[in-house]
Amino acid sequence: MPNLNDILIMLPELYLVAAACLLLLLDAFMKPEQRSLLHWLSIAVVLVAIYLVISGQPEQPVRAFGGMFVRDGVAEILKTFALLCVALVFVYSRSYLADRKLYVGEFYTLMIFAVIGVMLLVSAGNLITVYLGLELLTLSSYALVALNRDSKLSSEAAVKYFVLGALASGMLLYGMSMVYGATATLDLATLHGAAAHTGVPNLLLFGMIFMIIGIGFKLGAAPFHMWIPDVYQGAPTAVTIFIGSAPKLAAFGMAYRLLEAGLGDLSAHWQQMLAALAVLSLAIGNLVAIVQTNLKRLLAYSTISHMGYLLLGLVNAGPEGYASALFYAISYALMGTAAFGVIMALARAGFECEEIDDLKGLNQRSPWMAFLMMLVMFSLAGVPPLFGFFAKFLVLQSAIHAGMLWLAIVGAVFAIIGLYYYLRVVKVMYFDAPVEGTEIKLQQDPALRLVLSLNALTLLVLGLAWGPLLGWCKSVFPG
Amino acid sequence: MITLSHFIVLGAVLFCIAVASLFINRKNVIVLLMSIELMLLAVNINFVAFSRFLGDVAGQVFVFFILTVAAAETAIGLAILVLLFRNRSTINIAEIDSMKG
Amino acid sequence: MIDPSVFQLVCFYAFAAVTVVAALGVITLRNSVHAVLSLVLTFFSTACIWLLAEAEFLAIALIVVYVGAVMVLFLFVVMMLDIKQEHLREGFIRYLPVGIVVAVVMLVEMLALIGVRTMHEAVMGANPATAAGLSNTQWLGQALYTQFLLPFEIAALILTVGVVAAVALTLRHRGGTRHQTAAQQVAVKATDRVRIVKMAAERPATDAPAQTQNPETKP
Amino acid sequence: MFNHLLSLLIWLPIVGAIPVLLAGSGRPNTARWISLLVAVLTFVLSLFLLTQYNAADSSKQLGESYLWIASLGVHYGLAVDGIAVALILLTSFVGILVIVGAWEVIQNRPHQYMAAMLVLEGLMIGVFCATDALLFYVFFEAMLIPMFILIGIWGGPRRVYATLKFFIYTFLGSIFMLVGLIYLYLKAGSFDLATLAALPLSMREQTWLFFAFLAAFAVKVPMVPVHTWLPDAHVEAPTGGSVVLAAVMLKIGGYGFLRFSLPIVPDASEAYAWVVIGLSLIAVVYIGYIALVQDDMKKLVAYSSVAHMGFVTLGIFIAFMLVRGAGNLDATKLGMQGAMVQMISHGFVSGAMFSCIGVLYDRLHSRQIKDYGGVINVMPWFGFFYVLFAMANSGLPGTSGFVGEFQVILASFQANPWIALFAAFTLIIGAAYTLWMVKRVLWGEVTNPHVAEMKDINGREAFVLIAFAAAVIALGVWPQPLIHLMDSSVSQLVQQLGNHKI
Amino acid sequence: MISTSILLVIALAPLLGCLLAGFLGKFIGRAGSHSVTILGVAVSCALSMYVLYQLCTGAVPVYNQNIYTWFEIGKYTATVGFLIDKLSAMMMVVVTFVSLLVHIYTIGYMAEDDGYQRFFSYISLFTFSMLMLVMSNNFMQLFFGWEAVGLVSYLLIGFWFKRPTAIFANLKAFLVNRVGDFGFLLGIAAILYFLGTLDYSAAFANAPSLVGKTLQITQNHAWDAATVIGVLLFIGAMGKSAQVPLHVWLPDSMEGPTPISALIHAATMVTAGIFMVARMSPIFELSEGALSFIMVIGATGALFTGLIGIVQNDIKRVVAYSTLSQLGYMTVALGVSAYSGAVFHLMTHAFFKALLFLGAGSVIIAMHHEQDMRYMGGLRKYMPVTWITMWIGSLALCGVPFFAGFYSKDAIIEAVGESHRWGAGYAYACVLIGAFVTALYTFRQMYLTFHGKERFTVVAGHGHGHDAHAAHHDAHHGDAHHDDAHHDDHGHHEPGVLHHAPKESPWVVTLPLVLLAIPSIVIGAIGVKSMLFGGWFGEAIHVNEANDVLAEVGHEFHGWAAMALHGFLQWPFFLVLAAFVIQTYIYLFNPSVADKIKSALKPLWTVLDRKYWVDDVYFALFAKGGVKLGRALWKGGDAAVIDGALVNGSASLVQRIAGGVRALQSGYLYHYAFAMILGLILLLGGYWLVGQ
Repeated sequence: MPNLNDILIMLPELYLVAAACLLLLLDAFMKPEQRSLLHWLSIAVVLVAIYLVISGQPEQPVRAFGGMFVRDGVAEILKTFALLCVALVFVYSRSYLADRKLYVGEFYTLMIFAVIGVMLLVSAGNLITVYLGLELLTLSSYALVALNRDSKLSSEAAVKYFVLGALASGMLLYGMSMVYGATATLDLATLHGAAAHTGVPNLLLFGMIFMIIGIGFKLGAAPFHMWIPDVYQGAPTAVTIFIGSAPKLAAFGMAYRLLEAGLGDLSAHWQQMLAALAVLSLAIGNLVAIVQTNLKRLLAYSTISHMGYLLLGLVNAGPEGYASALFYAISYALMGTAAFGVIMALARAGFECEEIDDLKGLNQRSPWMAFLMMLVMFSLAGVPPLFGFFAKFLVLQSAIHAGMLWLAIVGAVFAIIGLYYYLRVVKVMYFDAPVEGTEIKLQQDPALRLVLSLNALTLLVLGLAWGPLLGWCKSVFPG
Repeated sequence: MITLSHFIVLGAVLFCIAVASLFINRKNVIVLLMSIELMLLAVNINFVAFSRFLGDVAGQVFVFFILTVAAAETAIGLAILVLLFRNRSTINIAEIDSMKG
Repeated sequence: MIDPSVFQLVCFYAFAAVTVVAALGVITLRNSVHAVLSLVLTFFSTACIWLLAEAEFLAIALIVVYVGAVMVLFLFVVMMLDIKQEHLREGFIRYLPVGIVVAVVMLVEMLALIGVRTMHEAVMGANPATAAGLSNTQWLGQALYTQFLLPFEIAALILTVGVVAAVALTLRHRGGTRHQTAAQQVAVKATDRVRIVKMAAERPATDAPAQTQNPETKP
Repeated sequence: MFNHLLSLLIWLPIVGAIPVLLAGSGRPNTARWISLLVAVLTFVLSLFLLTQYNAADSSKQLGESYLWIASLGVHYGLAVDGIAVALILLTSFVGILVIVGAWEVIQNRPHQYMAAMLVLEGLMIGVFCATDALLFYVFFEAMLIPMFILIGIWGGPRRVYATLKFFIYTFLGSIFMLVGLIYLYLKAGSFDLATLAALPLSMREQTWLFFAFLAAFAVKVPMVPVHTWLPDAHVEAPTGGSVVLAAVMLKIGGYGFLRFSLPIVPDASEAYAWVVIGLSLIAVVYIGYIALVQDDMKKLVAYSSVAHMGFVTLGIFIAFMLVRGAGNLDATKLGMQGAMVQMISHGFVSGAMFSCIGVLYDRLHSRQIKDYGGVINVMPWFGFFYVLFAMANSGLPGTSGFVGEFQVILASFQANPWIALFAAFTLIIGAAYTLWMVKRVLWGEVTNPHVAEMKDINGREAFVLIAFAAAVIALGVWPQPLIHLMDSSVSQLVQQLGNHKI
Repeated sequence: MISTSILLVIALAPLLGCLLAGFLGKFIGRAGSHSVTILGVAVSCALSMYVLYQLCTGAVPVYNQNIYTWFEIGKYTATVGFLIDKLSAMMMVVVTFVSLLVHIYTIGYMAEDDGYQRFFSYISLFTFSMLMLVMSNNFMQLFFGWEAVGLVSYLLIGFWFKRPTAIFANLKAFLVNRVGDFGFLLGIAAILYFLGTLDYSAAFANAPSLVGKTLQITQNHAWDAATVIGVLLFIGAMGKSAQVPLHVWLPDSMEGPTPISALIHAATMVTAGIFMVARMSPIFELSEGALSFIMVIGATGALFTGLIGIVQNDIKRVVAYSTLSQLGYMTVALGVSAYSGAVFHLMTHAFFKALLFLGAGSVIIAMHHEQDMRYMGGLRKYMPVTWITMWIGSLALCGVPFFAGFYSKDAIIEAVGESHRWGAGYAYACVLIGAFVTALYTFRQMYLTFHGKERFTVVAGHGHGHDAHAAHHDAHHGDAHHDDAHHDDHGHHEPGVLHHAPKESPWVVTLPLVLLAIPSIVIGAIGVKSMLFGGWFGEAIHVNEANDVLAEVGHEFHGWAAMALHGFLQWPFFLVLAAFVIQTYIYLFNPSVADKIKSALKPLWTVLDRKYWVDDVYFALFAKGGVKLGRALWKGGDAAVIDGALVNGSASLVQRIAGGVRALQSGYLYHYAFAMILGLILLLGGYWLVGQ
């Protein structure tokens, strides 16, 4: 039976649930003019949650609710950064939402519900928790994508996201049912033991394949990536920024829980499959990004390629590989928030700033924003000394370490192709003259500008001092 | 004698029907939503069968949750569908392609 | 006497056939309403199969939740959207072969990999609930409220999200309708309602009434 | 403070770029003066470095090492040997000149230009100091960013094509090196260059690594056939960009060969030295002919850079034929020293040539040879410098251009007379393309009325050219101090070459 | 002991003068410029003479010291230092003396030129470079001087940089010289390879070790080391000393001002090759093959370039071809191991050829920069000093006994006659006929210039236009190097029309003529005994016993007067006499014969006039061919293959692929779902087929 200890272990999540419900109520009884209170309160709620996560970090992995919930280092890191991403999203999106009449309480509540989903997912100790956490996250995301109710693109994106997401969940569930059938358990820890000496590996592997599809979908790895470009483009940027950050961390957590915590003994089998997905993602993501003209879409394809790199870390299937993949996921989340943050900082009512050409001559109009965006682009491209480079470096290293030199070379080759489109963005900002008659006006929100600057500069700072973060990532995967 | 394979085959068949439906139906989003329900049903059949044959309660509990989630999911899905219809006056899949490439 | 196991088998085949046919109906019927009804039939027959597997609670829940709630919602939406039916199945025949090929290939792969043959050996044993001296519902309930308490709570959360999302997406404050705003009602002050107007002794100018109108108190 | 001399050298210009940027476009003069101050300080520091460096000691000196990434054992490790000191001096020297050279020439956002230059300078110094392969790689790649910006913003009409080509080309080469480095790291458990040099490797491994390194450095040097980014980059780059590119950046390729290819994969380097030697000779002859027919002055000098850098790679790689084939350590050193001197000298000469072309460009806004003619009539002082640098470019004794080529030819004759024969061909073709350009630009009657209006160099330009000229002549007349500075380091390197790894 | 300081002053004084005149020319003015440079060269000259005097008196040993180390790498060192023995001392004197006179002469010659200071700066720089070359004690410094004189030559040929012909000629001169230097540098590399040092004394001491050494050329083919070194070094000499087939630059170099032609392209620089071979005699002596090569090349040059001189109309060009021919003589002498003979001829030639050039320059001044002899004639009465001194030079050139040229030239001819080296017969024939040819063009030149009718008209009127001269040259193209009429400094409006009568040049011009005329007469008689036969050079020149043809010749030497008297009975004199008679008849008594002969021998005339088409072939082959090749490589290699196919090709390929992949993202939900399902099927199938 659950006891107080279980509740203490889950304190951050429970706290957030309570806070989310309170915010929901508050929103209902508040005047629209007082919404900024809600805004700041939401940020405060998230920040407190970060504090709770970090402060309550256990020495050893602990389990609650009969193993349904695991609180360990991996979960802590992922939660910390997922919450951080949400806080960043809140800060960035205020004026964006206000300009588009999306400044509603549901945005905040749904976002918090989504992040609770993330937290549950990455802490899952049972297939059921994995599924429920995932659904909590995705259901909230569907709604968020469709939040701009009068936008044709938003609803189109939501439909696509929803149908494909449900399909992926169906496949994941199908896989889970097979794994359950093969091992007679839903508990991941038990599963890990059972997988080792099960008599029907076929059934298990069959289930595993379906589960990989679920993971692949959540990551956005090709060929399960098709939703990403459309959703990134169609969703309001304030939502895109979220979808591009915290759920990626969740997807990593999910992959880790299912593949390592659950099916770690089958790594020889899933390594090959992930490698195939990685190659495909690298190829499709990088190639198609080249021909994009829409910035959000470009970043979407860039995400796909980045997930390919993340998979390079996962194929290692060892503690170092997981650490590098985790590191990669974090780096990507930070880069993604910064990139979309810049877009939101430049967008205003009636102007989304989502075409690449909208950035023309940015350096002449707003050198600082151009500089920040440049940092982000070079980081995404993996040019040292920016954060993104070291993330790439680590995943390449773990791929080579796993004996997949060819995979690392493929990764390297596509990094070159990828470089081109990031450089194109820099080119547009720095080398092109601004289009006459258009105007780029920065959002005047000081919090946005400050936090965005910090976010982008972090990419540089972490590029110079990425050791502690790597140390942290490594420490949570005992060898 | 009903054996496990009966259930599993049934589940597989339903699953494949649902999958096939996803790209045979090029016009109606509602059918897609229903296909997904079919897919979930296939999963549920599996779980129930495994639960029964393994003598383990977890499978059935999982089905319970799947049903619950599916209900919520359907609510959101239909809400999105309504939105789509309001915005574009169609639910024809072949017409919702403003984003591509 | 019919062997109960054979009877079960016959029943299974019968229900399975209905399930499959109804499922095919779902994806092939031209009329969306018919498709929904066909889906209802699928659920019904599946519920019966579950009864064969002695999962009574879930069988009932399937009907209550799905047929009672979800399918009604479907029907409601289908009818509300008023879709032109004739266009909705165009190209169906064209893509049918591909669909069949894909479905068959997948089915073959799945069945081959699942190892149906080995499962054929697995015979339905004693009902674990009965073995524990419980009804299926009790058996399930005990697990649900002890071992699976956390998922249960999460499911509640998901339902909440479903409600919030559905409301956020579809609720419209259409112009012209009158409704209450709780927040406004709570936050109302006396000065919002009553305004003391000092009237000049003489008759005001012609445009004065417009000036006195308070936009905030307007419904 | 001086315990961290190398760090100071690296970070002073980089950090110095911040106030320059902050000065903003509103106060361009403040930005200029700050950047000049920073550049001069850096140069002074590098002179101080020279005094601190003990040339008699062959080991790496003034080392700093801090654990950078504890969990990987990656160090922030800096140390210099004679070769590095020489190149650092070159870098900081050129650093001042490009700032001065750009003074009023760059009117469009000068603060950004200056800042990019300073950052670039710091990063380049970092490359020469790094003793950790990862740190090296970081500096090596990071350099691309400011250069990318420099060419892209302040470049010519096709700047975007050129700068993208430059960036992607270089990145293409180096990413394979990264893969190679990671492989080495996994084998050795460290990125420390000395550890990697001591790591035994099979021939197969060495071969792969050799080509990975070759890919990176051949692009940077650049060697035929991966040189085509250079003419484009040079043509489109602003004068300062061209100067830095030619004077310092290309050297990093040669430096990389010394630090990576030779010590880490000596056996493969020996086995495939013929590839590099062959490409170097092709660079001399083939590129010489191509340079001959260029219509654009910058392109011509760019191609001539490729040809001259051929001597660097040649000097480095004949080492194997000499040290292992003939067992002639001194000849090996001669070739190696020749390569080093050639690097430094080419830094001065090409920098000077590009500065000269910049002077012309600023007046006429054309780099086409045909637009000029008879420039000497209106710009006699400029003509003096132009001829001087042209002569240095064609390797006239008494100028720095001669020393390295002379040594490399002498050494390569010892390896194989045929190599020397092809290398010496530069004497003819080098003079042909350079002086033909001089003829068409400088001599003759003024035919273009715009040329007739050109003013002779002003004080600022004179400063830059005089500084280059002084360096070119000083090095040409008395190269021994430079050679002495690098001598023990080169000896050390040559000693290492003899050690087989298999 | 020769003082190092003196040597440094000798070398650096001209350099100082050069720097002052060059950089401060504006401040110190014209007079200041020529004063400092002349002072510098004068100091240099005086000290050189002092050094030579010291050496001659035997008061001091040979000086061989390093000044500073240029580089030191392991056992290889390159230094800057001086080796002063009689050979180099003699060269120093010749160089500084001629240079000094040229400096003085220039005051008059360049009086009206804008580039006055620049000119002085250049010639001083030249003096410095040449001194560095001759004083060097090692190969590196030799190469430095070698190239430095080339640089100055380049600058001076192109001194009038507005003239297309001049800037064509200077580029050509530099490049042809570079071809020679190419060989020379390889020769130095070979020396370092075989002898392990760049130092003269060490290399020469070690030279015998070359015997038997070979250089592997191909797998199973090897060349004799000494021959390889010898030939390579001599290729350098061929460039600098304008030997066939690298002679083409020298006639064109006449584009430079006349003082330069005298100093650089007659007296000193072009003889650097001769000096170098003589200096390297210990090495050359080891290779019969190399010496034969040298001899044949020299002999060919001696005869065939002389022939061209016969048909030239430009007064300077005649002298230029004569120089080529005389350089051929010196080279032949080298080829037969008569190094002292070569050096002796070098010295005498320096005086009389400088005299001839300066005299020609004097004529050119008088003719207002008309150089075409067809518009001259009868000038002797206008400019007697020039006339007489030119005759002295001419007679010396022809080798008329008692004149300086006789002693050196006759010795060479005799030495060749004595030689038994392979090809010596051919060489002997060449030099003998060459003597006749020399006389032919020399007398033709003298008659056309100073004797016969005046073929110019004097039209008094407006002064000659300095500024308009350029227009005339615009029609010239870069390759107009075989243009008949070459013009010095200033152009003119119409050929043969002067604006005022010619008159004798000022004293600054005539003084050098006189000062040069004296040694042109006496230096042969003074030097012949010691320099040719007396072993005056001592250790500086090394000749193997077996090769010592001069010693053979020396057996019949009984003093300078006897030699001269004996000379009147020799074939060379008869040939000169014959030429004298022929030319006197043609040009003094029956000028129309010249044209008749010309038309009668039209093909031969054409061959000579076109200079055997060597220039045309070179230009087509190397200049145009090089440009064509370069363009082909550029467009075909860099632009088409590397950039076009590989770089941009792969970029556009990626773009195309990207466009294709992009089409997969059709926007249709069922395609998206299909992709997922396809992925599932492939994963399942892949596992089914492979995984199990």
